[in-house]
Amino acid sequence: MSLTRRGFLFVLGAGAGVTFSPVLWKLTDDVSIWTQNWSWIPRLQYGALAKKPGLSKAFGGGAPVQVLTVAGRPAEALGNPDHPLSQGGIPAVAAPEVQMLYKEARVKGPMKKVGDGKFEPIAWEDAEAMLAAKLKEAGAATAMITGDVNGTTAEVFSGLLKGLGSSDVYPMPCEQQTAAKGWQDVMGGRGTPGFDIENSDCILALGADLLESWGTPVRNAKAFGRTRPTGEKPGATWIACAPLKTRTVAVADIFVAVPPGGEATFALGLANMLIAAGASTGAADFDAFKSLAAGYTPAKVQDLIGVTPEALKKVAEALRAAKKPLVVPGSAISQGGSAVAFVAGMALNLLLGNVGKPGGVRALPELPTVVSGALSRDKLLDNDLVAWLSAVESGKKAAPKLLMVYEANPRYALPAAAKLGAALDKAGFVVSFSSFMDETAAKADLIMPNPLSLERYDDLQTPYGSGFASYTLGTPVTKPVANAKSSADVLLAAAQKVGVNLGFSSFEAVLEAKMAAVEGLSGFIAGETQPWQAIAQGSAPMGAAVADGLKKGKAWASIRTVEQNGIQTGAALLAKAGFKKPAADFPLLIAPLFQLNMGTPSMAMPEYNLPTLQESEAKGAAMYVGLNAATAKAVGVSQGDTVTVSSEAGSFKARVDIDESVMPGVVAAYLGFGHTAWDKFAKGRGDNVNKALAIAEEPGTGLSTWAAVAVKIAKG
Amino acid sequence: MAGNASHFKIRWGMAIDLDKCTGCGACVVSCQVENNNAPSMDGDDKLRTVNWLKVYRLENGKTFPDADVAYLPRPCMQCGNPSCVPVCPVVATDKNEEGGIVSQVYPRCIGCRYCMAACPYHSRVFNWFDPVWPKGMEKTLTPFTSTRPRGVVEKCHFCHHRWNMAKEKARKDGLDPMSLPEDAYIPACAEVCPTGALVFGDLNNHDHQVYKLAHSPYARRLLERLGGDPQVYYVSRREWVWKQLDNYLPGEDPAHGTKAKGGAHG
Amino acid sequence: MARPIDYELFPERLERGSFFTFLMWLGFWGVLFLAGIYAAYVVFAEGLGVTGLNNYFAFGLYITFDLAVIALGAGAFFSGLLKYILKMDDLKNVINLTVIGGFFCYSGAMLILTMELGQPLRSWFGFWHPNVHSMLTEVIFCISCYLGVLIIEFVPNVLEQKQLNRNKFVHAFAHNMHIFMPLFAGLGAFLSTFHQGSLGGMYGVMFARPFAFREGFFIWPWTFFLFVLSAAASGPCFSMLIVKCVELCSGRKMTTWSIKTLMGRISGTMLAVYLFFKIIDTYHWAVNTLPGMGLTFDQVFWGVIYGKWLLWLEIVILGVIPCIILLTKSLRETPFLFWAAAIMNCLGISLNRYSVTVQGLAAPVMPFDTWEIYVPRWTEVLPSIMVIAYGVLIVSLAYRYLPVFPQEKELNAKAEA
Amino acid sequence: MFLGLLFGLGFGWFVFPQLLYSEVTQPIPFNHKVHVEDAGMSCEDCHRFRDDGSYAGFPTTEDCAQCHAVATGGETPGEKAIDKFVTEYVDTGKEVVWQTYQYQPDNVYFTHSAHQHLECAQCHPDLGKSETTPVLYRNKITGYSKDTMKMWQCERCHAENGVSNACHVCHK
Repeated sequence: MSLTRRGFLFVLGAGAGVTFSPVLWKLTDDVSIWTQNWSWIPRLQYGALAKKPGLSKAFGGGAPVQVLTVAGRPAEALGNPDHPLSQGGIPAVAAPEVQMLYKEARVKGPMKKVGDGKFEPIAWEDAEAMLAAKLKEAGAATAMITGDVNGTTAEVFSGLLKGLGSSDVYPMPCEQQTAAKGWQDVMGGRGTPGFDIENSDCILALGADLLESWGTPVRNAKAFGRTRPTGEKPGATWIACAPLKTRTVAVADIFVAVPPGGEATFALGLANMLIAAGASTGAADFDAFKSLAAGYTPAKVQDLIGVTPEALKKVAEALRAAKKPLVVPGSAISQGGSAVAFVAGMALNLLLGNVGKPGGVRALPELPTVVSGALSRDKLLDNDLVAWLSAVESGKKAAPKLLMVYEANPRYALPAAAKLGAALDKAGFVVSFSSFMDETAAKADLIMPNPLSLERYDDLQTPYGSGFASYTLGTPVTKPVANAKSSADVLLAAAQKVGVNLGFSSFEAVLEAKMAAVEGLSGFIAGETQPWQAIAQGSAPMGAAVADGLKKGKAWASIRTVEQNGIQTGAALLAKAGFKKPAADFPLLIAPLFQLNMGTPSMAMPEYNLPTLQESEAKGAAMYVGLNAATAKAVGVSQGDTVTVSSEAGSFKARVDIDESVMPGVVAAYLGFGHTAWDKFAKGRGDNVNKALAIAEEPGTGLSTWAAVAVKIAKG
Repeated sequence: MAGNASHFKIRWGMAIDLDKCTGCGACVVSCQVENNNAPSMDGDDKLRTVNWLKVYRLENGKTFPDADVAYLPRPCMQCGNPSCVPVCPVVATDKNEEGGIVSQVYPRCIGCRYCMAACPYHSRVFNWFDPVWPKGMEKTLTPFTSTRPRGVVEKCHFCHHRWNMAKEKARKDGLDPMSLPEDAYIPACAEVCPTGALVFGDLNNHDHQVYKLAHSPYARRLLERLGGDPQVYYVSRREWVWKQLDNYLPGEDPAHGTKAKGGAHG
Repeated sequence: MARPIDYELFPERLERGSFFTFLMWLGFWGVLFLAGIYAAYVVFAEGLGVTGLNNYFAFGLYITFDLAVIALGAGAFFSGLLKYILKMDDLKNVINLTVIGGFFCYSGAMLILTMELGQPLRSWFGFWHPNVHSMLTEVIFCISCYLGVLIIEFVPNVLEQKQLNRNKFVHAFAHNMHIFMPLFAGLGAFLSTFHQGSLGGMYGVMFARPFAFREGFFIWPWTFFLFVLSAAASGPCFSMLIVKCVELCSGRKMTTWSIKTLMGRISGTMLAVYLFFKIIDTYHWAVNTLPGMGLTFDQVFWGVIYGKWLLWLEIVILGVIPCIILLTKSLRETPFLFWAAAIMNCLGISLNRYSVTVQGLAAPVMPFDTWEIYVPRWTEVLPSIMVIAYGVLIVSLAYRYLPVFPQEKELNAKAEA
Repeated sequence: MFLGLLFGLGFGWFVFPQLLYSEVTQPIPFNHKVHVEDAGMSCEDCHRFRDDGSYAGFPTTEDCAQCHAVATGGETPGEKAIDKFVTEYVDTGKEVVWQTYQYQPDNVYFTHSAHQHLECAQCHPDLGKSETTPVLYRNKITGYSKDTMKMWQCERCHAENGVSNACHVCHK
């Protein structure tokens, strides 16, 4: 007992002693400090900060960036202030570009398929040998799909295929194809139409989601921002016609609700008013155009597409009152657009007399090709991937024995996915150069991952929509963090193996040649003078150290335009135009939306973009389609209902969001959801709208379009 | 109640042009990247997201064709009379006399979330779980904002590290760090905005654009009549947008009437 | 009848049920208690993301439950106040029980509070880095100190345990502590008044939350005083409900009906005072405070889940009606009505705590913001049950082994004879 | 009981601190004296401000390699240290993880540029003339150095000098 007692007292004393020592207090403090620096939460890394120029190709129009590096390690993509296509701005899809280096879906190294959906890593050597063997074997039956028409990489691809005796090199569907078809083939124009938005004082976006995803959206947005100093009187009138209040419309001064496919009708209605007010053009077919337009009386326009005569008049007046009005025709989703609508819009530009003038349409020259045997960009754009795949699917054309896919995800991003997917299934051997495990890579036979745009040499030639020609070099900001190899280099090496001489052994050398070629043209490094300023002044600074400027991430720009000779209004084609109201079996028109925060045809929505989603757009597994209350009532659905939207081509599921900004008879749907590959962040969110985009061959041009797709909507 | 911050030498503030914001989301993404917010599966759930800047879609409530929409980016309002600061039991957050930014010390925060309850803007968010970056992505962390563990509140602080960096640069260049040129310090969101809808500067500096915008007849503040004295101004020429910025009784007119404090000081 | 094996531990000359039954009883509640401990472990290990709380509902079931038990636990301070300070000597018959009730309510609330914190290991910052402007600081200080007081008040009762009390030192110590009880009762009353008030003040000061905000007197919003009054109104009733539960479970009488109705009358009086001010406050808020913020009374209610019926239920059904019953002699003397009123009173005050917490946060302030619905998850429900189980365990043990009820022997003498 | 008290006090004041801290040495023994006196270098040659006004703290491997690019092959402790640096860091392109006695965690923002008017040794150990580097005592729980300045020290000096103690002045 006494021992216990003594022990007890000892413990009591020890307790008192410890209490009067720092132990408890120090531990309490240290434990709380421990919670402030938990070892399982990453620490920051420090070092000298620097900004390195980079070129993001997360988006087709390209996004010149400056990458913030910490001790040489890239940390953050910001806009490139000097670059005329960025001016410090950045699109939402490119903002997490640095983080995408480590995206979970990244393909870590070359892989070959060993079973359905199963891959096995292989060495680059083996992969390259396999590719060379397949190229030899396939020869002229080789085909290639590229998602990048603005890079010189396309020259490498078309040069190689030509050497193999194949002409099957296809761009993913893009706005520029519609423009080239309309401008060059129909109107007899030369060069690529560019739009000098910066210098215009009245811009009519005819279907194009100008400030979000059309052409050069950041440049467009910057031009928009400049014309309206906050809190002051706007310096330009922005008019937008679309089937709903898109992001562009949300800030436009005048909104005209025009149903998908109604743009040409609307444009001809405007032409009617402008001609009545005395507008004219020297085009050879003006008389035909005039008599065509005479038929599009305000009453008829209202009858066809529901635009009131007052709305029409308001727009016509705004265009007439402007000193430098500009019409920008385009597809809301920057692909599958109607050439007829494009021509109708451009005819308005002819009537407004702005072609070749500051603030108007400027026909831009192409940059010279450097790879021997390569197709020019215009020629490349002539190749209609959707038409070709449709023919392959129906057996009218032979399936390729070897199909290579670069910076593209045709399994996901093509319209009528079921039908075109079947065509892709027919390809003998599919090589994907994708950096990510996208839907196409997941079904490919061989994946040879390309480095991301911040890890590789690349370039950007005048993206479509820009009002000036430009060239931007993309230099790597970091070494590839995955075992990736530049696809252009891989194919240049493969070309040598199969005996095709492209004149270069590395893509860097191709770009050196390109820069040399650009240096030979009249142009300047943009920065102190921006191209639109030069256009307004009518004179550009003399070219200085071009290559040096390009390597510093600046843009070479040129204000040169292509002389036009005998441009026409395209009246003959327009005569075939006519807005067709949807029939009873598919009573609604779908208005697909392309918003850059939701990803692009080649890039699934980055995880960092999830917080940019509105609850009316998508949340969790659900994706919403927008209808106004009257339309919803007519088709018997209400807020939150799960519905199936279907067309002739296929269907997708979504939930209903009552959005009163959507015009009657239209259902708005966002592209970018419904991924089945990639990673947990992209997978299982919503459904793929592309599945329901039915393809139509446009009368008069033969172009594949999906600009006015009729759908029906049903619960469940 | 309002205006106790007006005597600060510098009062950083923002003017957001709602007639220019297209809701593209670039600001939201750049904010997270700059400030080391981990990507999360809950990112699209406003109830659980941990990002600081949210873009709201405003609707005027009318039916087609009169329906109108606008987008409203909501950073922290950096209130002059913040509702969140006095409630913090452990002084983990304060209204800084230097610059007027409502900033926070994450390691001091005990995670009681009283500040979140007090803030009507939902500017404050909570780390419901530990942040997890996909493997390797932690190598892209910036050195600007410490990583936060689960259980603490965080909020927009106008990228104040950029101010610190601008001050360092000024000292190096022999300039006055408390009198910076207008564009020497702007937050990431304002920097990357494609339309330039976000204008940043010192509300007390008559030469700064933001000062002029705050005094524009088109400027309003969000929930101004609650007396928080926000340092973020919203500029719009649309009257229905003004109506969305504060609560009005039937018959009250946002064009006149209750607009008491906006631009009255400075 | 065979004596239970723990007979020697029983309070002097009192009968208790079989030890086995008692163990089963403890086991049942022990399991519930442990389930709550498991939930606490999950919350601490994973983070508060496993609860139903979110950015809109920064506070939820945890805080609602805390506020409710703290209000109900107020029986301790209020009875102490009446007995020791205002010398209502009759209350000596239930004072031990009110102290035990207060003790388990407050210590249980502390358990939940640590879970509610995102960083419990930093909870001491509340003392080390206090923000004197925050009502929550006051709450942290007063609750902690008051829990200390409650422990001090509870200790003599524990020391009176038959076996312990044999020790001379313990006996003397316990006796001496009794002498100081009025001092602690006063201190407790002061502390408790303050933190009950501060808990209300926490909500009232949120000037950017129209549903919760109240104008006030000096630095205290009216909710400060309303919370004090409502706690005083519900505490005695809750104490009586515990007594009733003990009686029902043990089948023995613990105190006289007159003591119970006395407590009921005290509750009813306080409830009347509370409701008088609460109704004025609600009216003033609806017609002056809210419109000043540009809102109407209608706008701060929504749908069924946040409908006005909650307010009417709280004030009329669970407020005015029990108040009338408790203050009307004939109604009060009807046991069924008396107990119904006691339950309604407690429910009404708990509902008040729920509304001010959950609905206060649900009511959107930005015109374009939305109402959201809060659904607590198991990680919040289990710890709440844990506190109830904890309370049952404490009361059961106290009842079995401590001399809690001075009248028990006398009241049950006849039955035993 | 008294024995127990002594024991408790002894443990708390003497044993506990030894358990709490681990001893860390610099990855390369560094001799400041040689660099300053023999090589005639100034402190700022290595511990300098960058052009953007930020403080570089320790020199990079590249900086050191300007003088120490090749191994000496010598046998003196100094030469061995140099060779360790060259073979392990210069040749492999790695950065030396120098240990900071005044270590501060990520959540602290400290700018040397605003504290230039103070003497370095007011906060840092004065190593300019020493031939060795002291042992760093690292707290096993927090990872902080024993010399890590506490918040109250920063705050007190700021308060005394009329400098803001706003959160963002020192925290990020």
